[in-house]
Parts: sequence; structure tokens; C-alpha cells
Amino acid sequence: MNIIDGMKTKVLLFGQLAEAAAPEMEIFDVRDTDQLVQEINKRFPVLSSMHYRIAVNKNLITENTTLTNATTVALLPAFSGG
Amino acid sequence: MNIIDGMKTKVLLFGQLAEAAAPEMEIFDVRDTDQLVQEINKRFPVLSSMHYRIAVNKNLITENTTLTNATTVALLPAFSGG
Amino acid sequence: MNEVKKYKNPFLRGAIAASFIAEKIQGHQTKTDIGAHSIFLGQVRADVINGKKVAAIEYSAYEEMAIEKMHAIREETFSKYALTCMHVWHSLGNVQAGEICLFVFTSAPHRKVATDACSELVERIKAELPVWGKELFEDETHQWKTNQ
Amino acid sequence: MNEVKKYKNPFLRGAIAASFIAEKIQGHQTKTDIGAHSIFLGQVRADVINGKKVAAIEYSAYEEMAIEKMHAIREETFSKYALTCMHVWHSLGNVQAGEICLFVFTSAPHRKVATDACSELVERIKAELPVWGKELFEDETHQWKTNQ
Repeated sequence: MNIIDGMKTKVLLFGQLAEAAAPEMEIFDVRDTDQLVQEINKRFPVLSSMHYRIAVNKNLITENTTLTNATTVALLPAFSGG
Repeated sequence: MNIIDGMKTKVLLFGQLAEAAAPEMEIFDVRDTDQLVQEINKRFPVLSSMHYRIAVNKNLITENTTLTNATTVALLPAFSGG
Repeated sequence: MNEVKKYKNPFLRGAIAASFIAEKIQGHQTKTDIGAHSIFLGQVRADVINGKKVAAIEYSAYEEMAIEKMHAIREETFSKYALTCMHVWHSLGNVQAGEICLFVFTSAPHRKVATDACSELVERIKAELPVWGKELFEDETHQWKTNQ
Repeated sequence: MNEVKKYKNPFLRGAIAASFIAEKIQGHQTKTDIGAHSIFLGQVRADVINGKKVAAIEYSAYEEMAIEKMHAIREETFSKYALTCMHVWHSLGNVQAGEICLFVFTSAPHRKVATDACSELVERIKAELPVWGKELFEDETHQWKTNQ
């Protein structure tokens, strides 16, 4: 799917990111994770200085990743369970 | 103490040794553990083919050890706790 | 999302009670091929940080991802170790200092398999599960926990 | 002999109940410097040997020597590892297949100390304590257990 017009990405934030910004948000019309991060940083500048990993549909990614419609992206600060 | 006449050594046996011979016995007038083992083997020949370690007053010994009066010697088959 | 349903959910609300642990141990006494159980329990420490004492940790998780990840860890651990049983429970929400927040339980015919698998599971859970701890101080301030 | 009295006695008659384990875990929740508990449980296996199934193990010990030895192991383990607590219980007498015969419990601020100490204790208990297990088969014959 390459529908860009009206494409919606659900973003989940956790831990200190959720606290600093919001626990979730919807971002429209971004093509990939780099664009998504730019958009999020515009809305919540505080996030631009915070460290996190990104999961796309629950899989951790390590490089810029193309987004399709109805993708869920999660911003994950360092895990501290146990 | 080097009283040999009337000297008594208490011997404790455990596990399969106790089962094959007796759980305890008293041996008189033996000077060291080698003599003690000879004496025990005379009484219970079955023990001469069995493997065990010896503790003198609860300390494992690895070579022939002189016995004094009122010593407790224990014959210990391989440990199998836990 | 429905696929998640078939995976075991390791999360419990609040602290893990000693009676819950006893119940799980008891439940394994019918499995008479087990010779060794290894149990790890994580307990919330009342650490003092800059003069402020931790009263509790509030745990949150990306539950859907964590459940899938825990499933993968479970499968990999069963492939690697000849375990009879493996169970993991992790608290969500508030756990007071002194209470138990993690319970990892492995069982095998022989001890080395059970203990090695248990240790590896604890390391992987702490490193790989998307779970976060918020350390709540007695003065109602907080900081985000970091794992060593 | 009176000196033995001051040492902890690790022996219990019969099987170790899950409720006893829960009680000991519960008892450590006031110690808020503990972050990790490691527990090892030995359970009697219903091994089949030459077609005969183990129904129970009957444990005996040279108790006085074992208590002294356990005291020495305890002291050495506390010297080597920064443990908060260490407890060991071993059954004497009959323990049925599926029941628990050994309970080793270590606690520390951090996990590696607790788990390393627990594993080492289990190895030392099996190798160094004068304890013997008699495997009782269902047909009322028996054989003496050997440790691996």
C-alpha cells in the first residue's frame, strides 16, 4: 500500500516519553520513520533530546523504515523491567 | 593420650555400610585407623569390598591416623544428598 | 491482534504474593520427572537516591509487544534447554519496597539445565521486554529506573 | 558436642512443604535492601531403574558432622559473596516422588550474587554434606542413590 493522502500512523509512547509528551498520538501523511520523528519533534520539542528505540508493528527497527497505512509505531525508552 | 590398654573407639556407619554391617560398633585397643579397618573387616568381611571415606571426630582423613581414647570414627559411603 | 491471545500473558497487576509462588510450586508436585526447580524473584529495593528513599516502583509495559517477545524468548529457551516447565510473571502497576515484582520459575530433570535456563531468562527479560519502572520516592517525586 | 547447638540445623523431618517455602519468602519482605532472591528446590524424581519405579527417597545423615560442615560452607559463602541472607533446608526420612527434599535460598541486593551463591551452595551441599538417599521402589526393594 502506498496511499499517502490521508495515511494515518498511530504512535505509542512509553515511560518518560509518555510523561514528557503524550501516551499516544496520530500522525498523518508521513512516509517513513525519519519523517515521523521530525513531525513528532515539531509537536513535542522535548522529545528531540530524549533517547529511545523505535518499534514498527512491534518489531524494533534500526534504520529508516517505510510506513504503510494503519501502522503502529512505538517510541521505547531504555527498558527497565524486573 | 596414649593409653592403649582398654582404649575404646566408637565407630559409626552410614548408608549401605550400616545396612550391610551395623549402624554402630565399639572397637577396643586399636592404635590407628588402619588397624581399626582391619578389625572391622574381621567382624564384617562384607565391608572389605565396599568403598568409603573415613572421618575421625567429624573430620575427613586421607591417610592413616592415630587414634586416642574416646575417638569417634565414621565410615562414610559416597554422599548422595539433595 | 487476535494472534496475541494464544500467547501466555506474563503480566499480573500489583505485587506477586508469596502464596501465589507456593501455589505454583505445589502445582508441579504431580510432575515426577522433575528433579530440580530454579526460581528467581525480583524484589523492590528501598534504595536511597540523593537522600530520597524509594517507596515503590510503578511498572508499565507495551503489553502487546512484550507478550509477543516473551513468547519468542519462551520458544528459544525451550529449544536451547531440556526444560520440563518454564513460567514467568512480571508485575504491572504499583509494587511497594519489599514486595516481589518478578517471578521466573524453571524446572527440569537435572539441576544445571534448570539453573542455567533461569539465569538466562532473567537476563533476557530485563534486556528485551518493553517494560518500564518508575521509582516513586517517599516524598511523592519520582525518577525512571535504569537497569544495570 | 554442645558447640554444635549454636550452629543452624539444616535438617527437617520429611518433605519440605510449599507453604513452608512461602513463609520463608514472606519473611524476607521486611528486608528492603534485597533486590534478588535465588531459590533452588530439589524434588524427588520417580525414576524408572531396570523397570522399577522410585516411589520415595529415604534420607539419612551423619547429622553432627553435616551441621558442622554446613556451618563452614555458610561462613565461606558469606565471605565470598555479598549476600544479605542465606538459608538451607534438607529433608531427612521419607520424601515421596514429587515432593521437595532440598531448599536453598539466597538473597542479595543484586541478582548475580544471589544466583551465583545459590548454584555454588547446591553443588557444595551435594558434594560435601554427609547425607545419603535410599531410593525406595514401588515393589519395596531399594537401592542407594548416587549423585552425578
